[in-house]
Amino acid sequence: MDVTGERPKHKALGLEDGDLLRIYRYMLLARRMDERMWILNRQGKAAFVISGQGQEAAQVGTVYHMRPGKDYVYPYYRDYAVALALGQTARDQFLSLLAKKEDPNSAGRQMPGHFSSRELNIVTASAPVGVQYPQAAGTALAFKIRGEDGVVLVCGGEASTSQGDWHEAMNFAGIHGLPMIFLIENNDYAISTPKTMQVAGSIAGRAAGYSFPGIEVDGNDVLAVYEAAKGAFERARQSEGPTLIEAKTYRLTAHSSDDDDRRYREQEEIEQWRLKDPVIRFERYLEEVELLDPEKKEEMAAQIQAEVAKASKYAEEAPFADPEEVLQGVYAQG
Amino acid sequence: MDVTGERPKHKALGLEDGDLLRIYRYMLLARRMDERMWILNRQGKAAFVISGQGQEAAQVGTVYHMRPGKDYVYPYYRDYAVALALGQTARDQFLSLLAKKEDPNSAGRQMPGHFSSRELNIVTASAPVGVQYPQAAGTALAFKIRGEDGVVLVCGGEASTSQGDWHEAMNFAGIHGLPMIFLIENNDYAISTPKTMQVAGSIAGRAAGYSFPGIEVDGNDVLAVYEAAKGAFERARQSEGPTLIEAKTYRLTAHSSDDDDRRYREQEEIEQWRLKDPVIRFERYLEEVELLDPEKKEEMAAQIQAEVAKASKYAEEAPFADPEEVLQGVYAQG
Amino acid sequence: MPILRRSSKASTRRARLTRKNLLQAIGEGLAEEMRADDTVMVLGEDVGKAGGVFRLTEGLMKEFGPLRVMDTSLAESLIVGAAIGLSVNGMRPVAEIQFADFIPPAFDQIVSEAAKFYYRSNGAWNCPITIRAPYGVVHGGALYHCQSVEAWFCNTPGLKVVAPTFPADAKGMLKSAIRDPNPVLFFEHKRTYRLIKEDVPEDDYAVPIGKAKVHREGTDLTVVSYGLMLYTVLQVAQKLSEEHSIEAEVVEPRTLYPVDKETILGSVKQTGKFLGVSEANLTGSVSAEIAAMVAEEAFEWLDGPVKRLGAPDVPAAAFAKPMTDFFVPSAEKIEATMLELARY
Amino acid sequence: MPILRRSSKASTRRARLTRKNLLQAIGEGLAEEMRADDTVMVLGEDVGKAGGVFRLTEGLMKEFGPLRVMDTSLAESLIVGAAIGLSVNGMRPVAEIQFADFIPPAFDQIVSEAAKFYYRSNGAWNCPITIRAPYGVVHGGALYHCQSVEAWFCNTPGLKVVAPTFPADAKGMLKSAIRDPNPVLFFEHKRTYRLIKEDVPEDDYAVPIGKAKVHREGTDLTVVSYGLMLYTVLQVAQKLSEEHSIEAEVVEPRTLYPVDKETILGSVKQTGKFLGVSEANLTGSVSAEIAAMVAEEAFEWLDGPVKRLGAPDVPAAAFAKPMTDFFVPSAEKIEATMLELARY
Ligand SMILES: Cc1ncc(C[n+]2csc(CCOP(=O)(O)OP(=O)(O)O)c2C)c(N)n1
Ligand SMILES: Cc1ncc(C[n+]2csc(CCOP(=O)(O)OP(=O)(O)O)c2C)c(N)n1
Ligand SMILES: [Mg+2]
Ligand SMILES: [Mg+2]
Repeated sequence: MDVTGERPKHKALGLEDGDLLRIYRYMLLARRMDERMWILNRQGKAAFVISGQGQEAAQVGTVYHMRPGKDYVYPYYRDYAVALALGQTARDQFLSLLAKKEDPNSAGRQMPGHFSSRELNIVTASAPVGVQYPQAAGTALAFKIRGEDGVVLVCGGEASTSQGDWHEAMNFAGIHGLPMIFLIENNDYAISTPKTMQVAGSIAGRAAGYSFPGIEVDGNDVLAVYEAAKGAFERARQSEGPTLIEAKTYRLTAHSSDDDDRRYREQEEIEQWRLKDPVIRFERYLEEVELLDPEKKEEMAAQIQAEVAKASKYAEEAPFADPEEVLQGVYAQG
Repeated sequence: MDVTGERPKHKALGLEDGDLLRIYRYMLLARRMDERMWILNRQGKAAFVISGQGQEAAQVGTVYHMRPGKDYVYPYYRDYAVALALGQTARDQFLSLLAKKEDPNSAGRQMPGHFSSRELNIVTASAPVGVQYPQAAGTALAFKIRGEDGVVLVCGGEASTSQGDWHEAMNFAGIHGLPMIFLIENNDYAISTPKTMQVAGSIAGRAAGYSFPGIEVDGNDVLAVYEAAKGAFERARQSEGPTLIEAKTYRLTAHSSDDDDRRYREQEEIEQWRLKDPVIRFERYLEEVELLDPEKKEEMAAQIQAEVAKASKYAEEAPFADPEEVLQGVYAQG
Repeated sequence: MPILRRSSKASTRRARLTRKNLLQAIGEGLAEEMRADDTVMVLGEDVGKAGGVFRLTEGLMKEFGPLRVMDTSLAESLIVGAAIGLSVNGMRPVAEIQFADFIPPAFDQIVSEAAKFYYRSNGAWNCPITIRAPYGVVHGGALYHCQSVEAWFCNTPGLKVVAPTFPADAKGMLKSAIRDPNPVLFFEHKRTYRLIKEDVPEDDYAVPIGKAKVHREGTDLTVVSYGLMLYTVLQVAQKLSEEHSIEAEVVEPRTLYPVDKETILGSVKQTGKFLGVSEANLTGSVSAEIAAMVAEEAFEWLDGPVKRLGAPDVPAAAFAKPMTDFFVPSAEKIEATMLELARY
Repeated sequence: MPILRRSSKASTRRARLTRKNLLQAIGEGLAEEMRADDTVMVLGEDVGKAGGVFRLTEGLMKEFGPLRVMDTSLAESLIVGAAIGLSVNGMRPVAEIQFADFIPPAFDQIVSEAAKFYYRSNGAWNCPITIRAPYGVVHGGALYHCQSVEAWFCNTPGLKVVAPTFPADAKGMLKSAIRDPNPVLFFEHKRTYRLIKEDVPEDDYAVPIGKAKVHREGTDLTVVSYGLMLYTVLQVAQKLSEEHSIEAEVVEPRTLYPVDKETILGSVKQTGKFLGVSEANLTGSVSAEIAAMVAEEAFEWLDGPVKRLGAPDVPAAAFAKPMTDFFVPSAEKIEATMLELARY
């Protein structure tokens, strides 16, 4: 993410200074909120945490192209920064984390990270890995049938590509040239299983076999992701078909609060990846292009810290749904 | 299939004259038997026919490399020539066609074309399209675990690659370098659905995405198929991993006796493909290399005709299983 | 072939009637819904140019084009998953699974996804899809073109499972299914496609999901059945009436999940006897739930054991005709059981 | 926590006993079978280096290497399909599905394939595989880590479905499952992994598939239950005995399909009352089949309606603890129902 040539990279990509600060804000908010989730877990307040740390660049770099409420997204359980960049709040996520009635994703029914918003076209996310892909293809097909220029983004980890559903959707998207983007956040692990035991060959390399482009991108470089996604969204909006983006990144935390990753990976490996932390890398870029100085950084950090603290407090104090509400809403009426 | 260079192609491939005549015999037997099945259907004797016509070269060219009873095969419902080349007989197939008790595949339980032989390591075939692939991967894995040099051949139509199971097995085979061969008999149609609506991109081209070779071969040229399969079997036996072979061919009959293909394809298209009939093409090759003259041809035709007639008659006269046998053999004992 | 049926009040009110078989009635219902609502569409294997392997969707692609009548790739999970995705983006898809035996690849999309969208999102998202699937024994169908798989889906809250038997009901219930905001599995007994004919209203009507139908009133026993078996049961009931003056009340659930308890219990409370007949493997079939429900909630009214008839617990019908015929509960067996129960 | 159980004759004969929880007992059974038979192997997600998400397979990869204890890719259909293929080529695979909720992608391989290999090949091929799957409600598990999915598989001839509750049974039944020439689905209630402890024999033994177990004899009613609910039922039965002198006979099916009719019918014929209790969604659950069977075959012995308790018909337990607790049948509710039925 060097500032090369005559003008800084982001200008070449058509990003204004304000965009950069917004992007930074989403990434930082996601990170700080995520860290707070683990604290709540250690305090015994949150039963379960699943984390997006390390994947903020891949997420924000892609989703920044979306028109919330028009385009559709099928996120997966690490996509906190996707949800935030689309318009959900930190408070929403804490409400979900603590399974409170006000949780907009599911009113305390689903685990945290299972995003849902009708207004923002975030389609209710699931736990079974891979099921989102055929659904996303269907949603994209609806746009094509009606001749609209909507785009569907569908996200998953590298292990989700091992499921048949991924392939069936890739094939269908290729056949019909659907306006959709497959974002694979390849973070090297599926719980304990390393990518060498998960993926034969290259994920990005597979797109060619379905007759559409596959792009491998440094998933820790938010501008590189933004650039890859830019082309993909343009293609989709111009009815040129799907694109696969494989964002190479790393899962900085354990799989979840139930997991002890010392069983299967070395501390050293994690430390190496911490040096490529996407939030810190983007900070450095912002400093280089003089959009961030120590003062401004401090100010934003404080702002976000306050926002996170307030959101967390709100959620902690919010009530649970009544136990009997577990019985409600099985069938839609009308 | 030209006789080019100094010596005829088959010599270069290490095939003796006897091999060629055996190969021809399997192909011709499969064809004549198949034609007879349709006659039995029109006579009201066979309730259902599913056919391998047009795919004999793809089948025999591949399976001729196998060691029956050592290597395993997962055939699909058009693989009559596979079964015959491995050691099943025309009588076996007619018994199956007419659902007789003696049917070695299933004793009248399954539809014809659902091959099974414990002795020949033909694993009991199924109707749901695509299920054979993960199973074949497991069978290949057993060879790898035990350090044996067995090879597994798994076959399917081009539409079977649309199922998630195909992909899951391709990925697993790639990860573990399994000794197996995926033979895709791409005959342009899945019932009425043309390959353009079935397959995005190239099937053979997809293998690279799983880190192993994919070969596209003229499926109507038995020597070309033999050659492609030769390399594949050698790789497998030398623990060098899987190979995908896409044999481009054509379904010369309707999908089955229940299908009327005039609804979805032109007679002219079929006629064009008849010109490339793999049996006739191989006959021409045999004539060129002077292994077949009109007399010999006549003789073999008569032999096969007699064999088919006898087998058919035997099966027609064979008894059904007792109706109550439908109740037997649900659970294995011991 | 035509058999006696009580004409319901609703159908006497209807104006123009045309004789139709089950296949025609369903195909027509589909076409009418597509004409009335641009968002209704069909997707599945061979549904387009070929008009489906049973020719139920014949003509639809011509009328509505290849996007609203889409030949999909051979991938059932994709078919149902895409239907879900279409439905959340404004469409009302009717997905066809070529044979019910081939639903399993789509099982996850049906039970984990479609059934749970509404509940898990606390009502934000719903999933108005219809999944049509031909089921049941047909000669020559063998193990994988004959199964009755409905029980797989009758333990999954959020789903609706229907299996109408007669043409007019089927047409009206297909319309209800398409208009329903929930996922509906729509089972059609393939052997009855051309076998069962009746007068079907020409004008627009809908038959509600969730209501059973009393085909024949009686006092001696209640028989609950659907599909080809219902057809046989009605013939046997007529025979028992004529030959033995035994009057069976015959109830068709029409909706298998959630089932219309009220109608079934009401009937059993009058007759005191219950027999469930279906073509599914007996153990663990839908008849089990209905029988258990009856034995729990109408226990005091029962004058005999709850009885069930079904296929034996072997994988499925065979390719050989004699074995297939042995597999399906026969009219003789049904008659004997009804007689025995009535006389209990 | 430890609860009263009749020690069976078999276990009194056994020599060395060690106190184990369910997780340990199953893990040990697996390791012993692997030591005794080179063809026994394990495959699944995270079963190797990590020893499984519940740590049940901990240590196995170290002992048996990465081929016999294989971390697979995330693909349940592949896992079961590969197990099938391994089994026809001389291996005895034990496939792990990380959570029973994630069986659906493998549904086809289980019900269409493994269950039908033997039958469809007229006995030429069989499919000796074991599929382990943790099921049942656990706090924090929410919709997709809590389901009781056993009913999906109890209408499929060719399969065996077992769900032992107590450590000694589980160990012995796992051995039977691995040695069985048929496919066996092996359900383990995840909430009881560390909750239930008992003395487990150290020496080699097997507990047969297909036999129910009477945990407690009684004369007033028969309760059939399994998993965490059985644990609760046994506690309630003890309480009812002490406080009301009501003696419940408590039967654990252990094998859910095909079920041990004889033991259950024998019990109900003595007590005249039947209650089925499980954690599954009530409608269409395994209790339906058992209740229907009882109401059919022990009708004359029944002194009251067959009763069932289960989870309400909503998709699954929630993430929020209060909702989850409301979802699972409570001890109070079980007690009230048992009392009511005993006094009927
Ligand atoms: C069908 C299915 N099988 C298993 C699981 C259990 N599980 C949850 S996450 C996970 C690993 C996913 O890895 P990946 O797709 O790489 O995403 P990551 O967690 O690394 O972001 C597994 C095995 C599941 N949720 N769904
Ligand atoms: C899972 C499943 N879905 C649908 C079918 C019905 N069906 C049988 S064959 C077939 C087409 C298969 O096409 P292809 O794989 O190209 O093989 P071909 O018949 O052309 O040789 C279909 C849709 C099936 N058998 N299994
Ligand atoms: Mg990952
Ligand atoms: Mg084909």
